[in-house]
Amino acid sequence: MGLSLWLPGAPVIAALVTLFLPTRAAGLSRLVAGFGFAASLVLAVLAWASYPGAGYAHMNSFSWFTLPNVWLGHNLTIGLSFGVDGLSLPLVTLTAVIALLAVVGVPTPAGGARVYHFWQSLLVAAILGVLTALDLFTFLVALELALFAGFFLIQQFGGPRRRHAAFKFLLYRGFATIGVLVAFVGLAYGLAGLYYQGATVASTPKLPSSVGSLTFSLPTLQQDIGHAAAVFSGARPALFLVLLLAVFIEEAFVPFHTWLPQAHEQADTATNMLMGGMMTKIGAYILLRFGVGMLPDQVHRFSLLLAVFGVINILYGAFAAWVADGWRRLIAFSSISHMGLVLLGISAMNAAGLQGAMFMMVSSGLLTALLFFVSGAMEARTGTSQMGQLGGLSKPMPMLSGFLLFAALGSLGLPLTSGFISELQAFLGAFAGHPYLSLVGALGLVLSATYLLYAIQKTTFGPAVSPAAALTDARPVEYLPLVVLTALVLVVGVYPAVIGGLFGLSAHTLLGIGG
Amino acid sequence: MTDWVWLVPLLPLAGYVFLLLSGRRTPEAVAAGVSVVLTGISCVLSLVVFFQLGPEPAGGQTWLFHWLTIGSAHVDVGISLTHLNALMLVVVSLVSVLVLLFSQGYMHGDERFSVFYQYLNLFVFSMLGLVISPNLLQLYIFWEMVGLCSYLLVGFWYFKPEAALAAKKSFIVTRIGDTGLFVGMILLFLGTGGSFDFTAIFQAVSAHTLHLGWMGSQGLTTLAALLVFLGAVGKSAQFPLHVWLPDAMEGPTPVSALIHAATMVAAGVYLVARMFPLFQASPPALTTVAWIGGVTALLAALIALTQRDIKRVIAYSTISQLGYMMLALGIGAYALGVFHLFTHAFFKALLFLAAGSVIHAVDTQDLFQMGGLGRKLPITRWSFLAGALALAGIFPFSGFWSKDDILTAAWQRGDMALYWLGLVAAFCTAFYIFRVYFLVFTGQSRDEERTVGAHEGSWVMTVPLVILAALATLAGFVNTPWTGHGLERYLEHDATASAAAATPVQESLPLMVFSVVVGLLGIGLAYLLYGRKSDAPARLAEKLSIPYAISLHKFYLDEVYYHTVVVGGKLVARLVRALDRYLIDGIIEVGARLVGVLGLALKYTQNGQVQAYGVIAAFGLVVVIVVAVLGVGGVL
Amino acid sequence: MNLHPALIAFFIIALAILSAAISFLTLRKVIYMALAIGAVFIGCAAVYILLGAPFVGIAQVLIYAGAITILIMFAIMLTNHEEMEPPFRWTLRNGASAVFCVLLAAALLWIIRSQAWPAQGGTDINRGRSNPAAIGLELFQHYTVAFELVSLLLVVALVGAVMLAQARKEDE
Amino acid sequence: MDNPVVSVPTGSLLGLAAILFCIGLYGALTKRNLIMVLISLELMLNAVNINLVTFSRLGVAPSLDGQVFALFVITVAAAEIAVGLALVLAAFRLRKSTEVKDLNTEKY
Repeated sequence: MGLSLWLPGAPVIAALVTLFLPTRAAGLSRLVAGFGFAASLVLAVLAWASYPGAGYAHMNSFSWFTLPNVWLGHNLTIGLSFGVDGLSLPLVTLTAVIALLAVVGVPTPAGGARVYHFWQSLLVAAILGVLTALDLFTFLVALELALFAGFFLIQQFGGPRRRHAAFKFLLYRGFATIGVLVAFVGLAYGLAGLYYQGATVASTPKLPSSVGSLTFSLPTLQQDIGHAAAVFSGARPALFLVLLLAVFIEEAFVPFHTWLPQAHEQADTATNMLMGGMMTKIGAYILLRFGVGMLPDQVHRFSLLLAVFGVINILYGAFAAWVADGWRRLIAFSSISHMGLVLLGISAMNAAGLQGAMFMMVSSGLLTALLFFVSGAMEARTGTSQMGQLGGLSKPMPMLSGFLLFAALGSLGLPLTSGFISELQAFLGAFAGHPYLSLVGALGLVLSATYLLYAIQKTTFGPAVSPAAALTDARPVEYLPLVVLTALVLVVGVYPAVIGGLFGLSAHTLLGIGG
Repeated sequence: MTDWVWLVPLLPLAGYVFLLLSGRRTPEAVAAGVSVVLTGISCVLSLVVFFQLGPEPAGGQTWLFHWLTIGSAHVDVGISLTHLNALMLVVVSLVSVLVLLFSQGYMHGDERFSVFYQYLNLFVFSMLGLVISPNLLQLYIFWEMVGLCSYLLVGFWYFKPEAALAAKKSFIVTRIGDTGLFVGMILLFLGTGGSFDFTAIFQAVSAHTLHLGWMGSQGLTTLAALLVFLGAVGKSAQFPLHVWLPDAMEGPTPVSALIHAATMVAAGVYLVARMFPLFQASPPALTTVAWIGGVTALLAALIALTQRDIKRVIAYSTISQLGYMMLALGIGAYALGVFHLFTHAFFKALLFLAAGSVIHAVDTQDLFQMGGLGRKLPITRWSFLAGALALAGIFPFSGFWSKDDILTAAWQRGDMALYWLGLVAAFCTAFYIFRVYFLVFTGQSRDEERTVGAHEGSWVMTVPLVILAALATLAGFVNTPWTGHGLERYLEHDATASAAAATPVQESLPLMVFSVVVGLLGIGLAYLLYGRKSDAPARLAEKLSIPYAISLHKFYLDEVYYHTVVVGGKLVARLVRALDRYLIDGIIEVGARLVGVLGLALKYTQNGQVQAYGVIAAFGLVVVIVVAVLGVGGVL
Repeated sequence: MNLHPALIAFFIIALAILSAAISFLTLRKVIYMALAIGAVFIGCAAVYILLGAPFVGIAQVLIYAGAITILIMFAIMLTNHEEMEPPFRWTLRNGASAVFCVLLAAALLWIIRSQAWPAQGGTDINRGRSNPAAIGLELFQHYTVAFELVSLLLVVALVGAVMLAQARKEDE
Repeated sequence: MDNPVVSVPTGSLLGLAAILFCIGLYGALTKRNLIMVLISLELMLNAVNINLVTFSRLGVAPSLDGQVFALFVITVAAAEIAVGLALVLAAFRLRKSTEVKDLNTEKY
């Protein structure tokens, strides 16, 4: 009996408990949510510590019902199953960390603490569910849950234009979910159909008997697809492109990105941390898990497309961030820029590139969360995140400014932060695959320095704009997220082998299936 | 003792951590004391290491630790000790400890005093870490750390808008070069089949096994060398990326001293020296290095002629001198480039600290508000004079030996164009530095209010000046014909550089005399124009108004860059924003509106009459049944 | 085809049902319509009995012809019992409904005609018991849960109907 | 009761049910009085019941299930008509009308 179920399970329980709390006790729901996230974190650490080193571990499976004779005589069992592997473990831990820090460090927005923490817990549970799902059905359920939890968080607790942003979020990501669904069902049915074909047409190669039953189970599908690489070729490009489209929307890649800056502009700080920290990494996770993991030949085939879009995203995000007038928008676009590099790294389809992409997911998650936290704290004090109205904040709040600078430096890829090691590996991979495109992409290094330092200079440097008397530096409780996130960024940057081992293994596993 | 070399960078790091933890309320004496003592120990250690390494013929030692596995390649970090590294350790730690001492007086009373020391310690640590890196990746890591520290220190007075701008500019401009180095590093890694190690890279280069799928050995070598050199150009403020360095003068003066003498800008020259076998393998790259160096030397010297800010003059002199070093490396005179780096570190630190002492006394940086300070600041005056003579290349000061060797090498190799570039630059150098000297220390005060209360700082400020003055005067003797070209020999032991140092320069007396005469001519001209009270400079400026304006406005490079790169970049960014807002989001919004309009239209079918809905449902039922009956799908 | 008495009876009953149903459609006074529908219910009961399902037939008489018809009458009396259905007019909806219903009937009848149905039901579905006894056993052995649920449903409907029909204070 | 062979053809029974169903449907779609609409629904339910009872005797696999289902349908229909008429009464009290077209609160 594994513990993976309880990774998303603990926040779900917390969410249910918040429903039964008395309305008056506002602080209580925060406590409950915090406990839920803390439990997930503890479990994640336990799972990591006892991870055997390869393959899926700590698995749970529950079958719910079986649909008999769905298609070509196959039965389909629907159920939930959870598990972790080297790719998901660091991401799971990161999610739990960010969630815990967000609930501890950020004040609950007005409008009903109970409802807020209910949706927040569900969002975290959904993200954890996506990361731990070992079954396409589970995966989709979690993805949908994340969609709705995010929608309600933005729609009820966001800024003045929250409805618009929330519906955009819902529609875009809703389409992405449909794409994922189509691709998944196509994969599962395609393999099952292959079995049928193999059984009836003598000319097709004989497949192992385990191959081709209609199943949604991820490990089985991965195994099957390895055997079936040569046969099931007709539908593969179409499936991959559908999946890719979903990933692009999910990941807010240009030109499907406009929902992200708007959502970030409207959402509250804690939601921004979760959304920027982990939710926008789900797309890359899908691409790694299902694109590279199941359709590696298609990733090879569309490698150039991925690389081109990666470079476009790096540059587009950087340029858009340069002229962003507020921190929220800037961080959103810098995250898009980061994810462009992830795409570029994946497109190379070599160990370094994949490893770099994984590192970048973690790094971008940490740094985006930190940036949102600091800029959110500043916004709470000054009342604005528009750079034109800020200035000289180093004087009244040196600590917050210092952390903002640190986060910016990490984000622009300064060595000894996680940003650098991610960029390095991603580019190492990318240059091996697409040297000329990567050269263009490397311009992003200069641009990221430009827009981040420009923003820093406008915000914290220079003479003070707003009256300093009312502005206070970080409160004690706010140091926890600041210090923990900073420490994690440094740990990954200074000694990357802490996650490098697992990620390296995952990269090799993914490539092993491909090759 | 060489086993203890890892302590050299770690001691300043310990200082940094200590100050970080003790907070900004740390007493000044504690902050400065701890830093000076720790770096002092580092300095002593590096001296010991330097001398212990001397007699060993083979290249030094390396200690490695596993850091990360990328793909199938293992990346290590560690410490590598070569003769070049040992020399750099000495230079860096020696200058640093003096600057740290000097800062205690200069920064006295600043409310972020301990933060300043914190950054300085980090700066020293980064530079020391850089010079003992065993591989390109570690070098790059510290390289960027150095850049970060310079950003923090140049922007130390962040509340001044100019300082904030200068800090940003320094980071971004060097970042352009860094990106080149980054790409070069990646290409070398891929080309060698997965190693950042200097030795592995040099082996691959010399064996012509450096290759990528899309590029052969020779092409890749040149490309990588040029990209690496781009990094050096950014860091060492070579043309065309030199524009950040003068602006970096907005930082506190000790920082300028540190940046210009020992840490930041020296990194670029060190990088080219460290990667010298790579450059040697590619003649086009070497030629590029030489010419960039020569052009920079002259260009910066010409700009320095007319600047009004004392620190900017010295800053341009740094750029010019760095140009000499690059020139030396470019013509293959590896040891001479390093030699000039060595001497320059001392006399440039001296000039900056002396300038700092002057600024500290009169609280202005404008040359034309000073004057006659020689009597009030005697120690500063004489030490500045020593530095100026060294810079001007007057026998027997240190600068003479190193600069003259470079010019001689250029002459003897037949690079006449480079020789003349260097010589003209030398003339300008002598002129502009003595223009500063005469304007500051001789004649009458031009602004009595400022200069009347001027006095020397405390011993912490004067002692470093005296020590550096001695070094600036004598440091050249480590590599003279009489001392048997000691430094060249020392560096010859380096396995990596032995080929480079194989052809020592033969000093020729006529050339020596000629260059000294040129230097003296420059000094004489400066005396004629500025040494006496006259209106000659103004008349001359009027007569040569166009060249004067070009020099004063730094060849308009800042303006050119601003109107091309910055404005162009912003234009693209605005374009992206417009694209984002009107095209991409516009299409989406229009699509959403269309759906909305369609919904509005369909709304009118909802007339609230249940039976109307029923009719439609009945129609659907009939259709379904008819379809089923007709056998489509074979349900019935 | 020999005319079995049961067959004759069926045709008479069917004729009665259909004519009652048609008159339900054509009559204009609501109270007459309610009476017509009572006739349809009784006719259906007769069909059930003819088919050897006396229990269902009796239940039909009791519940439909008895309770429901009376209930409907009450409802009519409590509302606009004077109301008349307006004369038939060829509105779009009426026309479309008529066309679709005729089409549907035609389609269904065509399907029914085109199938070969099992001719005779010879099996003893009551398994030797009387029909009410057999149904009782079936209900309490096989369909216990459903039965209980239906009883629950009835209670809920009862309470709900009372609640809904109750005159509210603010209405008065 | 023993099992006399049913001599009524299945098709006739089904035809009766089909016609009854269509009459009910037509009534439900065109009657203006709410109560009459409810009655039309009952007609349709009765048509279904005839089918159920028919197939319980004359189906491919005859069994009592059809009759039991018919009973359930009758029961549910009773519940439905009770609630439905209560609703009609409530609506009448509010609107002073039992016409279907007046209950258009869901109009756009």
